[in-house]
Amino acid sequence: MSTSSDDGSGRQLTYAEALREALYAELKEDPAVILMGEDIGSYGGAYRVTQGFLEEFGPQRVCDTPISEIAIVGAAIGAALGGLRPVAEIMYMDFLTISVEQLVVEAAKMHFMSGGNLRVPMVVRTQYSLGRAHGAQHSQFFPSWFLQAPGLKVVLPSTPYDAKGLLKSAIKDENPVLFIECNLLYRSKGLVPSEGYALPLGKSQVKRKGNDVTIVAISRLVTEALEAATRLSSEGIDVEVIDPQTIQPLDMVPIIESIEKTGRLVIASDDSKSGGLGAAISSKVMDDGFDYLDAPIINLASPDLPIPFSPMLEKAYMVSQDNIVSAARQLV
Amino acid sequence: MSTSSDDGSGRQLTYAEALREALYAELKEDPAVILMGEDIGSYGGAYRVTQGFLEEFGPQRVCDTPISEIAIVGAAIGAALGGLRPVAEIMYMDFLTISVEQLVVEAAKMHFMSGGNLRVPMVVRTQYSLGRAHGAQHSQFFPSWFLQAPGLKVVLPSTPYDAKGLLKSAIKDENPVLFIECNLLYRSKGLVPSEGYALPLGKSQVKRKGNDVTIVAISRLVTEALEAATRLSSEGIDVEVIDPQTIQPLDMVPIIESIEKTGRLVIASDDSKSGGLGAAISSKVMDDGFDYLDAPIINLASPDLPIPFSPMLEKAYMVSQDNIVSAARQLV
Amino acid sequence: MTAPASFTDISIDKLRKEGVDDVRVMGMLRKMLEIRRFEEKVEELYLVKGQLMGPSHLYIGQEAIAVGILSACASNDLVISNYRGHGHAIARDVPMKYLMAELYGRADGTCKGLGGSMHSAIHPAKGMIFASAIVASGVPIAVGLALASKQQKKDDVIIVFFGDGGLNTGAFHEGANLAGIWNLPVIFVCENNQYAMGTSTAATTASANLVDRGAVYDIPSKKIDGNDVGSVFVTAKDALARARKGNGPSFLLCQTYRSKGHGVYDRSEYKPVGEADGWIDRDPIVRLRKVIMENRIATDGDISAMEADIAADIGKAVEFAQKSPEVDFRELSKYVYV
Amino acid sequence: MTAPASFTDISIDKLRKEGVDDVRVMGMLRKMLEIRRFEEKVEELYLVKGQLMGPSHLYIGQEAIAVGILSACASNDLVISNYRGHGHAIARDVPMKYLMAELYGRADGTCKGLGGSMHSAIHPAKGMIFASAIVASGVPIAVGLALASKQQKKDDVIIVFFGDGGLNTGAFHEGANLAGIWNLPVIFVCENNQYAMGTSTAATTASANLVDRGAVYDIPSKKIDGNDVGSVFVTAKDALARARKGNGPSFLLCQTYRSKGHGVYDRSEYKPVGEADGWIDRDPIVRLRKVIMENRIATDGDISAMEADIAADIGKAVEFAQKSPEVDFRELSKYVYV
Ligand SMILES: Cc1ncc(C[n+]2csc(CCOP(=O)(O)OP(=O)(O)O)c2C)c(N)n1
Ligand SMILES: Cc1ncc(C[n+]2csc(CCOP(=O)(O)OP(=O)(O)O)c2C)c(N)n1
Ligand SMILES: [Mg+2]
Ligand SMILES: [Mg+2]
Repeated sequence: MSTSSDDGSGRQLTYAEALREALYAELKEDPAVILMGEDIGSYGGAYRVTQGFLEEFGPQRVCDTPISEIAIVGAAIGAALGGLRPVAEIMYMDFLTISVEQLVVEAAKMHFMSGGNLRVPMVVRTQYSLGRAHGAQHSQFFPSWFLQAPGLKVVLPSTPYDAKGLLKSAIKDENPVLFIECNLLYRSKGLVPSEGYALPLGKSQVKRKGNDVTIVAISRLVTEALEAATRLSSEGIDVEVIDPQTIQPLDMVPIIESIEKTGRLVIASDDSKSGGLGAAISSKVMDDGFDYLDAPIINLASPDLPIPFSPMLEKAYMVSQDNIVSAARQLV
Repeated sequence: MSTSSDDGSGRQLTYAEALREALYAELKEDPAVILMGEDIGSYGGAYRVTQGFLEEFGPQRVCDTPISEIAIVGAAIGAALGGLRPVAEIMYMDFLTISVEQLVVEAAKMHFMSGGNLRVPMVVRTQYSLGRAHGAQHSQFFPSWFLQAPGLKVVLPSTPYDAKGLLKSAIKDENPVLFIECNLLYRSKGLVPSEGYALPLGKSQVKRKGNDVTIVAISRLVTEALEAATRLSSEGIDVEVIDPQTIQPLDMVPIIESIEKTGRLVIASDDSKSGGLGAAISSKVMDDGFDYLDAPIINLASPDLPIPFSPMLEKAYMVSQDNIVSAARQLV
Repeated sequence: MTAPASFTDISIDKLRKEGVDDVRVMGMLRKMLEIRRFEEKVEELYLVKGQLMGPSHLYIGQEAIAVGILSACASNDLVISNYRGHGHAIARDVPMKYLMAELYGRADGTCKGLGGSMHSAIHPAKGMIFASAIVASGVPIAVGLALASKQQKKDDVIIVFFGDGGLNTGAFHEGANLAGIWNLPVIFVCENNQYAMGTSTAATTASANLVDRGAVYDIPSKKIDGNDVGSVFVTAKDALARARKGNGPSFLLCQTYRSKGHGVYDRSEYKPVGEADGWIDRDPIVRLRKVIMENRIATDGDISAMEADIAADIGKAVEFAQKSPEVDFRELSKYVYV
Repeated sequence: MTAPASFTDISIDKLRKEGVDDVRVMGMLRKMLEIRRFEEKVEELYLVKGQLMGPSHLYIGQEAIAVGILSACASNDLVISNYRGHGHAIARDVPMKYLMAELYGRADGTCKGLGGSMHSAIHPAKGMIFASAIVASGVPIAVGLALASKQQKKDDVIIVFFGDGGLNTGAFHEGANLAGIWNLPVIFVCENNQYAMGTSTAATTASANLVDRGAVYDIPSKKIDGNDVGSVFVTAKDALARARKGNGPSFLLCQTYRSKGHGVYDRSEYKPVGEADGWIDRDPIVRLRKVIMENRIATDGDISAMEADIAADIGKAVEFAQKSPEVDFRELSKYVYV
């Protein structure tokens, strides 16, 4: 159910198409699933993930909303409490800052603070647009915020295959799930079986086996890490690449096991370095894998700056494949 | 200007009184300073920090607002752009989740994304109420979020002396400052000189010198760490206690210097462990002080749970002095 | 803003016209008294006995709103309450012992002691779906519940309670607009008790006429005397019928007065002298009781017996709560995820 | 929502009554043409030349609003713009070369290339205080600016531009309410271009009458033909005078039409066929030009000369931008803190 192998057909989809396929299947399969968000209907979604759904499923299931991020997440919570399985879309992760009270203070805590009485099976889909010259207010990526919101699951798919399988699981999950997509990946292609499959939430995936250096990469940087690994292997450096996929709950087992073997760790994530995912993961390694480390962990992340608009400056701002290669080299 | 010694008079104030004194002095000194927030006027502030100000300074300077957290922070930004030095109050840190777009996406980035054209000298005062049986939605502490918002300064005073000196600096600063108070400290007493003094933002303070173990403690836990240090010294363990005071920008120099000496670090903070301040600081040590470490860093923090109401459970949830003592013992 | 003109009576005739017989009128009195006595006991447990801790917001003076609205509801209707929720829960027949156990932080509490007073009104078994401690955050959630009801072609109407202060939040605005455009079965019950903490409504709410705050979203909106259980009941009946017919939301602005402080520790020092006195004979229980006596629905003795019964129930609730265990700390992680 | 009844003319008489002479009328035409041609060039630089990247939102069709409002302002009045801000900036005399350099991400841009199109209207030297890319986030900020103006007894009035979609945000609601209770010198200019991205206003905004969205906060509110620069100008004059006298905020609902897509890449496939045609002869420039000709304020030749001049200016702006350097990446950390 969860292996990422070719299904034989070799069917290639983009990340956006894979997401669309998961949504489509869930809408078909379960009448409780509804979508809500800005411009998901007649506009087809800002990035075309929901194109054609309004026509097929109607406005009762595919709800175009006003520009009301508080209400989008709030209404999704209520709909979940009322027996539906809403998938709310927040067009840019930046706008999630407007709804974060509903997501973090309400949805994430409801099961706990009601003593287990309430369950909120909902998904909030969003995406970050770093790398597309969208400027300081439309490119932000701050997944580590949600580590401070236990009760919420947080998923970050890195490939079309994973996007489909993880989104299906997110929709079927009984908990609120924040599903963070990556704009730069929407057009990337990969093998996606046409049948339904679900990938489990809360399992880190070893995307490449290796013995010399462990790279934990997030979202867009998984592909970069895999390509870096290929380059490094020609230099005789054997890299293991791990994609946590779900950062909350975070499955540290494969990461610790890997470090036990390699003794060296690079973490690569697009958020700002201070207080980002790299720091969070690094600190968990400190708890459970310190003795395995032969060298300090290298935490590759965006610098602690707002995101510059200028495409050239933005490029310099972002973690690159070259950065990953250099970091791995530096460790061995 | 910045030494925390007794001023001779031995005048003791509570943390709340010290804050009040700083606000009062700034209101007196600079007509551009205004206060805005819910119930800061005729009610005197939820925790009496602004008691009597409305009568003395009038409603033009002490502005009671509606329950409109977005507008409180938004209007503070505008007021700052218009030449005032607003001090906005968000009654509980939990409610900051409602205004976080204004604070993080607008205020923090304005100077940068305007290419240096804009400056936003404003302070947002807030407080966290952990330990007072306020339940899951009125006790949250998530300072590490703001590490992902470069452009914002973040201050966490731990004593009455520091509260006064740091608040004065925050108000005089040309950048947006988030000033996070601790409800459990409001009634704690300490020496506070009556004259004005400012403590620099961005300087970690060594609160106690020691050679065996370094403890970096935040807010409420600074006092606990100091008391733990006294207990530990009777066992022959010599503890150094460092209070960063400002977590952004974070002055790592005294921390790294201390670890160079002690080789052992405990971090104690009230936020949730995953992705919290402890993780953030620990990861910076990984960058600059890994080789000094003789043992893994111990990161004491709240567990990854929403905060339970029951006073007994809440007590079990919180980092205690005993936890700090045990952690230090474990390291030596 | 002052008290409604000169109500000292309540709309008993309206109730009768709605087919509410004397037994049900007495039932309303009982609920209102249960709320009042429960809250008085809570106050005592905080301020005199020192057995309770943390924030708690009493419903004293507002009883006619919860009882009027919720008596008009069907059992499948769903309620979104808030941090001032004890009254909503009692009006909805949540057993007082579970509420009290929650206030004590015990395992038999409505939220197993994990919620506390501000969330104690969560009790799905009685249709009490949620209670947030964040002002007006329940509003969009209620709208979502109403969406679920409509989408699943259920008959449930959603009631959401919030205060006058909540009108100035983004959450209210966005939620009400959504209910308006989607024509959802939700009743917005604004309990205007004249204060948001220590701040008077008039000082913070820019509207010549507060009902406009519902009307602006094309939602039928009505201002009513919230201390008249009869008025509240019949207006709610209307709104419920409209919603059930698919005619969408209503906004009910219920004028009342917060007789006590904002929270149990607040001594209301900011209230103008004499203001509270103006509301004493508008007290919803005083008024209902008067009408009951005048209409010979019950005697003084009947009501005394009822009071004694309630006092006994509350005594038992406290005992129950005190004996209830706490959840074990090591069990807490079980409640984070389903 | 459809176009205003049957305007094909503009209120030139009103302008003259306000003492606007022919030279100033021609000045307004020039500004409107500058905006139009600038935006057309931007579109070309994106779609044909591929020299520009990132989101950009054109002001085509809405020129009369920025020009009408900002021509009525005093030079000390302050403007909060948004991501659709090129037109506001040009109307306010921000040199086009700085705007263009910003779009190119260059050091001579209004934001040194760190902001981009969506923030390009920030230029404090011309009173262009801020432009957010977040819908309606500028509203509470504008209200704070107005508070500063009032508190410091300045004479500045604050103008804040936002779209019809912004009406449904919490930020607008909370900001407008604050302006209402504090009676602040701020003019809320809602540019109702009939769409929020691909969603029509009517589908998302629950109000029988959109001006109620200002009136509900006790703010004098007016619906005007936003494609009639004369109407916009005289209404703004009124509102400015009221604000300057201390009589508080105004809300101007300016009806217009977004002739192009939401952003430069959007092909507006969702627009009903023929809808745009209905607006062609209501185009604000077409109308102003017609009146100018009819009133013999200028000849065809005068206007052609003006167009040539503008084209040359824009050409120079592009050249300037292309030659401007980029900020060095290593310098960026200097811009994080003052
Ligand atoms: C968003 C938010 N802001 C502030 C508070 C603190 N607070 C709790 S209740 C309250 C007053 C609410 O007044 P109102 O809405 O009139 O309800 P009432 O308490 O009078 O029933 C305030 C300011 C909060 N809980 N949530
Ligand atoms: C809070 C927020 N939500 C969503 C967006 C994405 N977005 C940008 S512009 C826009 C439409 C805005 O419509 P309107 O307010 O009518 O202004 P217009 O673009 O028509 O000028 C949307 C949805 C955003 N920038 N900010
Ligand atoms: Mg109230
Ligand atoms: Mg629009």
